[in-house]
Amino acid sequence: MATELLVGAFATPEALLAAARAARAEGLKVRDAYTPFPVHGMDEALGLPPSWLSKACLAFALTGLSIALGFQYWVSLFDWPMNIGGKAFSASPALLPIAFELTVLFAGLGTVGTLLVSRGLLPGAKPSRGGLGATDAAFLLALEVPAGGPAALKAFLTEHGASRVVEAGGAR
Amino acid sequence: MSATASALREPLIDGDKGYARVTEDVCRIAEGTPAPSWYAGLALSSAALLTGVVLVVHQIWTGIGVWGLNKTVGWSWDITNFVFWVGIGHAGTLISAILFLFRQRWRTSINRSAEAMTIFAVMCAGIFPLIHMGRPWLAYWVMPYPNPMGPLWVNFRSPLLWDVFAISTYFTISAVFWFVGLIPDLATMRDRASGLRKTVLSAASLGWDGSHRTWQHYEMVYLLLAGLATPLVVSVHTIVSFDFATSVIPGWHTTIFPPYFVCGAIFSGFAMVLTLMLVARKVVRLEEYITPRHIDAMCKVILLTSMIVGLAYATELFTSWYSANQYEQFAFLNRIRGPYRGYYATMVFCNAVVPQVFWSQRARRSIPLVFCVSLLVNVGMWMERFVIITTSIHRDYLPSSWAMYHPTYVEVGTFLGSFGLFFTAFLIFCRFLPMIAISEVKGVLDYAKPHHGGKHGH
Amino acid sequence: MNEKNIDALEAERDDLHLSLRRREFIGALGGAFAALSSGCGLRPPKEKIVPAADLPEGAVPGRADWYATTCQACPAACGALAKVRDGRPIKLEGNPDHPLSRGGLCARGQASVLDLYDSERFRSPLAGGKPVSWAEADAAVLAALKQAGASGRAVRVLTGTPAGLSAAAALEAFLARWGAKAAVYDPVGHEAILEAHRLTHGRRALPRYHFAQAKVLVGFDADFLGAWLSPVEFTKDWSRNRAPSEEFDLMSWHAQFEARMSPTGANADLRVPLAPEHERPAAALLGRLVADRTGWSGPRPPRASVPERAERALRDAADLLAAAKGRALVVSGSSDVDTQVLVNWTNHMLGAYGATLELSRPALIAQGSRAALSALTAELAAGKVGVLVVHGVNPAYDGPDASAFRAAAAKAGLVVSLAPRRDETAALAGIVAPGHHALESWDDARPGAGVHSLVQPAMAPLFDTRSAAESLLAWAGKPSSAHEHLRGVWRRQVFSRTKAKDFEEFWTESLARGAVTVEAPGLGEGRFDAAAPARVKTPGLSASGFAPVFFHSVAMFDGRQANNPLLQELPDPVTKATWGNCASFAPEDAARLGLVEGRLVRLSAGGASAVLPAHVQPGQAPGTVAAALGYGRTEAGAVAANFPTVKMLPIEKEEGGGADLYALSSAASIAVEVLGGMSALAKSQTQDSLTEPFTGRTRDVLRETSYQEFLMDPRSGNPEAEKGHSLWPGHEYKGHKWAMAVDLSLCTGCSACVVSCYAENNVPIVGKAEVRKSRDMAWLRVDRYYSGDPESPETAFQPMLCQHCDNAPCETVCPVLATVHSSEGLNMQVYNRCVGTRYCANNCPYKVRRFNWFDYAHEDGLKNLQLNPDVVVRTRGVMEKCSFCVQRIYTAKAEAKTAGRTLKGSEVVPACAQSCPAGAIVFGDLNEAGSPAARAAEDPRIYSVLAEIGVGPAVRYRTKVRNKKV
Amino acid sequence: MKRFTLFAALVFLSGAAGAAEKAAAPSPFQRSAALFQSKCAKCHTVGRGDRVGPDLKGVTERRTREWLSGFIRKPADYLDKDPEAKKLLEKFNGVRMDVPGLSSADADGLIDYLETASAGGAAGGTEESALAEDAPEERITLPEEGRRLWVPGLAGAFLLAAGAALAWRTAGGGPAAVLAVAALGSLYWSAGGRARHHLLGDQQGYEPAQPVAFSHKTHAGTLGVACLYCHHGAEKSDVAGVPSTNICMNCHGAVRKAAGQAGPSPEIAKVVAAWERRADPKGPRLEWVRIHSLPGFVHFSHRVHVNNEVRCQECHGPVQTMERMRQASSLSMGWCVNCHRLAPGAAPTHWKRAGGPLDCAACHW
Repeated sequence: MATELLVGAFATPEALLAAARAARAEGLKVRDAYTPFPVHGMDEALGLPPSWLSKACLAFALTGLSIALGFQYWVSLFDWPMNIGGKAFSASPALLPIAFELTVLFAGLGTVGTLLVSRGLLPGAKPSRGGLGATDAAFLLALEVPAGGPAALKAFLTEHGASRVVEAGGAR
Repeated sequence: MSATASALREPLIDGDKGYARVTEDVCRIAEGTPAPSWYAGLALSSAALLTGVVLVVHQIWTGIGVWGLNKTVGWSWDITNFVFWVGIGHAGTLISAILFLFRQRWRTSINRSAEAMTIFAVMCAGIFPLIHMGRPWLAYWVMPYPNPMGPLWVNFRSPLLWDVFAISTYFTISAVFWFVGLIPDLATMRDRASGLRKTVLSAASLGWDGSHRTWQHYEMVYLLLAGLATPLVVSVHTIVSFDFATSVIPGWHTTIFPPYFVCGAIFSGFAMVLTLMLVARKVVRLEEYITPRHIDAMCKVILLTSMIVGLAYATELFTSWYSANQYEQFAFLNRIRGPYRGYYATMVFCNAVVPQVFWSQRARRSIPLVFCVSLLVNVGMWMERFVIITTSIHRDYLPSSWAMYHPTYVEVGTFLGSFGLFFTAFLIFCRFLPMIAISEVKGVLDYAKPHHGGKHGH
Repeated sequence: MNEKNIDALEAERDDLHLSLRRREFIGALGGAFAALSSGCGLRPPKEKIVPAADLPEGAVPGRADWYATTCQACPAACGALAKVRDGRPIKLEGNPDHPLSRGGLCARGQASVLDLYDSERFRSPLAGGKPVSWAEADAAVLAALKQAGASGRAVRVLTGTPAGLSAAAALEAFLARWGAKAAVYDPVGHEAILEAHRLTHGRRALPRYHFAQAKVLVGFDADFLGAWLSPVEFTKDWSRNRAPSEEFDLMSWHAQFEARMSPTGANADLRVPLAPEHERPAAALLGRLVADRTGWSGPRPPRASVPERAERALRDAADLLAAAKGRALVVSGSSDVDTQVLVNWTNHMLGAYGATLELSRPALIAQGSRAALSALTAELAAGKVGVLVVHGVNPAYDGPDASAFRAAAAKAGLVVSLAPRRDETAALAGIVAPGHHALESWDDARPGAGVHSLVQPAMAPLFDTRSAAESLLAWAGKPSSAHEHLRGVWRRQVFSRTKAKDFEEFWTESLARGAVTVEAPGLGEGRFDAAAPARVKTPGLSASGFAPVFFHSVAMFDGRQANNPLLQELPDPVTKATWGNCASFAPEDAARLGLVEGRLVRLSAGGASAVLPAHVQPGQAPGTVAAALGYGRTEAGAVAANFPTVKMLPIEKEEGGGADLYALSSAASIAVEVLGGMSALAKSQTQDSLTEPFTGRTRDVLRETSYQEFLMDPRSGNPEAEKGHSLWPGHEYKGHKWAMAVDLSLCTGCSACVVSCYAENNVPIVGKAEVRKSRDMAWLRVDRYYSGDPESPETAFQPMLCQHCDNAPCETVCPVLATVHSSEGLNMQVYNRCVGTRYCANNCPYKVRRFNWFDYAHEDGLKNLQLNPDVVVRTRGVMEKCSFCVQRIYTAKAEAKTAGRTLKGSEVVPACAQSCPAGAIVFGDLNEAGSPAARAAEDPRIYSVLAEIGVGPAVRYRTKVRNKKV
Repeated sequence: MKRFTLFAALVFLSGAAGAAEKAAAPSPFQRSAALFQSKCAKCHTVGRGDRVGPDLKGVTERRTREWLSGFIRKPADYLDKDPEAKKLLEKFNGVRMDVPGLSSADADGLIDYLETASAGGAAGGTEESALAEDAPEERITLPEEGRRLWVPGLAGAFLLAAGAALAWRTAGGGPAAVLAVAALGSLYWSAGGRARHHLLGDQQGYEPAQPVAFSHKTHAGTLGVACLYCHHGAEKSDVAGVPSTNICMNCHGAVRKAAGQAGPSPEIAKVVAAWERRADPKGPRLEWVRIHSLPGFVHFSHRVHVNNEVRCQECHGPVQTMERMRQASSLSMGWCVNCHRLAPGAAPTHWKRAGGPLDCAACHW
């Protein structure tokens, strides 16, 4: 994928949103937007499907719950049953707090871990649009250069209010 | 609630700032040379921390007998401090998570510091159960790990074990929550830094580039974490209260404890956030970010929780009277009239009476008054834990074993040391990390501006 | 041999000190296994094992042997069994075969095993304070004796009443050889009783009391359940009539008239505070009242007035006494001869002689006289004594005029002390010829006519000491080993009076049994001199100031064991104070003087004074000040001086342990001066009452009823507990189910069980400062509660130990499973698993768990030799508590398994139950049908403390029954 | 002197205690069999070959009854005077039989027993050294620190590998490598690697040099000396004990050279020196290095296990093959508990009882 990209920098989120919507309307391929904070309406502007992480979270939570309950019951009933305070070996109500905590722990860590790994957010990873101020005050839109060459695209971006247009490599 | 609301609302951030200005304002604190007051504060707090370290080493070396505990009172300052710090540690996650879920966008100015505070408070809290053990070097035995003893696991019925899981889960999730929130801001700082600082920040910011595809998942994760942390925050103090509620000791064995403890925790947590914020906004000049509106909102939360706590005190007394249980009734009479009555009176005064001044808006807007009240609430909440823990066990069932407890210098010094740790960590945090969630503040800059309010209906 | 012994023992001590391990003590008798720690690599320190060179056949390392012997902690001479493990005696227990004590052993007896390992013992003979050999010491003594003979100065022996035949024979031999005379003086004397019987029955004799026969019992200041004469024997007898069961015929009625609150008074059915000056009038009044009711025709003592309350009580008592003629007994501990004469008169009228007390076969202890000591002091002061041999007494501390004795003794040519350990009199001695500890020597005792009790060594002597009899015989020119001497004496004087045929057989049998009873020549009860009562004078009014009531306490007695930490830390049964004495005042006196507990007071009389912390004692007679003797010793050692036994905080300072009151004890009245300072008492219990402050409600912890109500309804005072609901079905105990029942009617609070538990279970001693902080480590404590009028309260004792609850709240809360329930109903505490959260202790409703706040020092290596190798020494930071003597359970199981049979629950006797002279504690297996424990569970008096919280204790109590005949 | 009387008392008392414990009277033959086990079996066998002393199978045919009875009652007389006995003494390295206190009735009973046993009437199965299994020590297992832990281990390895693959795609080589190494480690651990690593404090395999090069292989293996002959405490006491020197001297009073050697053995000389100068506090002492050492908070009772017919080798390993003693088992709690957990069906059949207590207090007092 050595496709060339053009990155346009906008001053406000509204300008970025408008440009993105226009690009999609014109059939341009929008690679991504880069913003200092999450801009509302961008998902729809970029045509992104809803995040699947909530499903991952549920899976992790269920894993945590079953590990916690399974382990506690296995220990209390099978591995080494002990008479503790005259309660039954299983003593189910007492197992709930830990089951809950481990559910939350697994869900939280698992979801965050999935986010980091799936988005490549790991120590040593290189940010892809360095130096353009997307972490400060610039709102960037990265468009794939169509077969016709970058000129028309550049014009499109400038026309929609991009203060700056930069060519970039195709990685990510 | 659209146009009308926005007309009535004040902006969340004063000074009509731009995005770049926000970046500049917040990063400046972490990038510039600290003020002399910061050094003074650090010197003071690290001295306290050092005192604590010396005393803890002394205690572990010599034996826990250097504390004032005895055969009857097996817990006092140690667990009081633990519950106190855990309570303080509630505000951060509460502000981050619950207020996030309730879309209280004013939280953005304070949530970062509040979360940091949570983490440091939970660290302080975690120290006490650790050092209160007779043999802290064997503390790892509370974890169920495979071992050559059979293997012998742990007692899943023990509230103390639930505590271990609750506190460590809470600490982990809070730290993760905090760190996830930090990633975009670390990237912001990374892009302004150079040299070693840049290297470190690059590693810490995990290659964050502001990609919207990431932002989309990020927002989902943040929402999920908030959703997870909300029951967690409630569960933590509930479980801490189980330490007492599941016991057989009159004064401990109380079903009201879970909600009572959670409200108390929010109460004391907000008070501590206020105490810190009031100092911080002055010292690092963030008055425009932490505005009287924020303070006002927090005062209202304090007022509400104070009344819940006050109600809990009354309910406790009523329950013990209504129970017709001799031991139960005596336990509460002994709190009010026994040798520790001074603590009880202080507790009621600080927690139930003093915060009533916040019915007045003038009081809520008077910074010195709010500061004093927040301090008193913290004192009162410490007293509350002391009263619950110590006065219940010092005179329990058999009069033959009744005894008095008096703290020694070691306990007092260790408590001081925990404050040292807390403030040292907090000051270092202020110095090196963005104190305010930059990306989140940027998101609410437009708040209450007509076009914004109209569009999103906040 | 001795050198080697010490080496071996010290090697063991070093080891113990280093690693606190107990397994390596193997066979100290013949050189020993000694384990040394040395070097340290990646592995744990290398341990060395040195096997015994020549282990005798039959000696098995790691197994305990039991020797029957006689306790020598006081003159009562109770039978004891010494448990010897790997060559070291580690525990003393009562000998059930002994004719007098029949199985119990008191606190002091239990503690006396630790005296063996007292580092203040003499390790060799001393001359002028320097160690010398026995040959040198003997030469010096013989030279002095010869010189005394040559210069016409006297040779004197100052001794207590010789304990037995062996001692008496050795003494006689010595006296005969040197033409010497013995001055017999007993520090704890009962001279008034001896004298009174001389006046009334013409014989200076101490009767033997048979409390078991007495159904009505009146005591005047006689602490016979505490420290008076032979408390174990008396408690055993007294308790026979105190535990009502349905088939029981008659419960005794016991009234006590006394000034201070004694353990005996605390157990009486009726207790009347009576100042000492009213004692003689009261005895006279009682005599007159009994005379009215029994038709006494002889002369009577004149009428005297007593306080109204006492008079009422005396009338009631007289009614009951007269009604129980022949089964009644009056005893008095008074040192006033006239009072004792009146008591004898009353007993005579009641037909008690020959029934409830006996002159025919009298007690033979404490026959000495103070006059002998004063005569000797005078002789010494006059410089007439060339050699003074002191044996078994310490008049420089406990004499009526110790300072005079000290001054006089300096004028003797040579003072020779036979004391086994440092004391005030040995400090005056030119030559110390140290005797053995009782557990190292051959000896015997004759506490009563016809009762002979053997003392046999349980270990080879630790130090270069020699039995006192051997020393006396050596100086008498008839050197003999104590063993041969004893056998000789027994062959002549005991064997000849038995029906046994073969001496060797008789001897081994006697050794195995520990004591022999022989037919003593009956002397008859004597004829009562009817004129005696009338010769008694009514006393004059008391002087101003406080009347002193200085007494021998259960723990400290006369102070001879003051260096014993077990006894220093033992709470007084009544005041619950440890480590030092205190001046007790009646509540009204305290209010008048503005005294609070711990306020220092100066007691003075004549030129002597003592400073003590005050204590307010409910039930004490107004106008009296009471304090225990035996404290404030100067030459007894570090423990008696109350040096800290635990590492102290830098800011804590320790104070001395108690004051010496002997100098004040003969004063008629004491001036009390309230000082400004405070010195908090180190009490193990600070709340005296089951009545709550603020509400005034009484807690249903200690159940009581009266005998009269009990006869109507055996469940009286013991309503059935409401059975709560449980979430859980509970666990079934298929094998054994260990349980205990404690009879509150029988428990006298004597605290023998407490010391027994300390000694058996290596319970740490913590010292005064720690007890003050409520950190005493007792696994078993005796709670004492007052109820009713503080002027004259009712008292009850309740031994409190781990209740081994079936639904134990402590178990649920331990995060690391350090305390869980066994399949036999034990609440197990696993020290090595404990991380020390103390949650279990907080959640214990009975507060019986004890935490090791420090590494309770086992720094005195010699004392460590007493540690029970079967019980691990707990390190700091772990919780500990009563284990139901699990080591005994498992040792019994191992015995049974080795022998291929199943264990019967009643075979296991924990240390507390073993020691209890009253038999108040029953232990056993609930699943063993018909066992005492199973039967106790069916008793209508049985109840669980705090049954309402549903923890299901395995320890249960039987309601205390008081005989409210009046 | 004092000591002697003390011992006399001790012996008497322990004897008296023993007498009291005796159960219902056994038959004379049973009594003789027991007598043989307790007094003779440590040195003699019936039909299992020579040990310290000769195999007694068929001895009643070789010698007269009178000779045997006399020898049993007064072995010293015979060993000094009787030519037959002298020959035997020479053959068995000069180890003198010394069994005090047997009456003529005892001797008769023993001879009857030997007669029956030689004829195969009394199976030698109860003999001390007979093992119900060929090599009980083979049942010694490594401590199973992670019982059944391979499942989570494998699951962990799988998850980590998946993470590594994902990281490879999204974040590059560095993070992926870290996860991959962790995955491999987990795999190794679950595939049995955990058994190859000893935890801190695990003394299994400890085999220190001893002051005397005592060979269990020679004594217990070649010579077939019964374990309980030297470690006699094991059946009577909780402590097995290191043998006292007088036990060594029972044989080494005469035996001074090792088998196959010409001159006297320097190792035996050390023992003899320690014995001969035992009264001298400065004399040489045998300082054995302790191998089996349980912490002070664990109580192990040898007598309970030995009397349950648990073989020495089941815990101590094939001692009879060890030139130098070593700790064969880990002696960890898990190791103990594994046997205690055995249900009656699963336990070795020669144990009298299976399923030891699992209560903490059974060992931790």
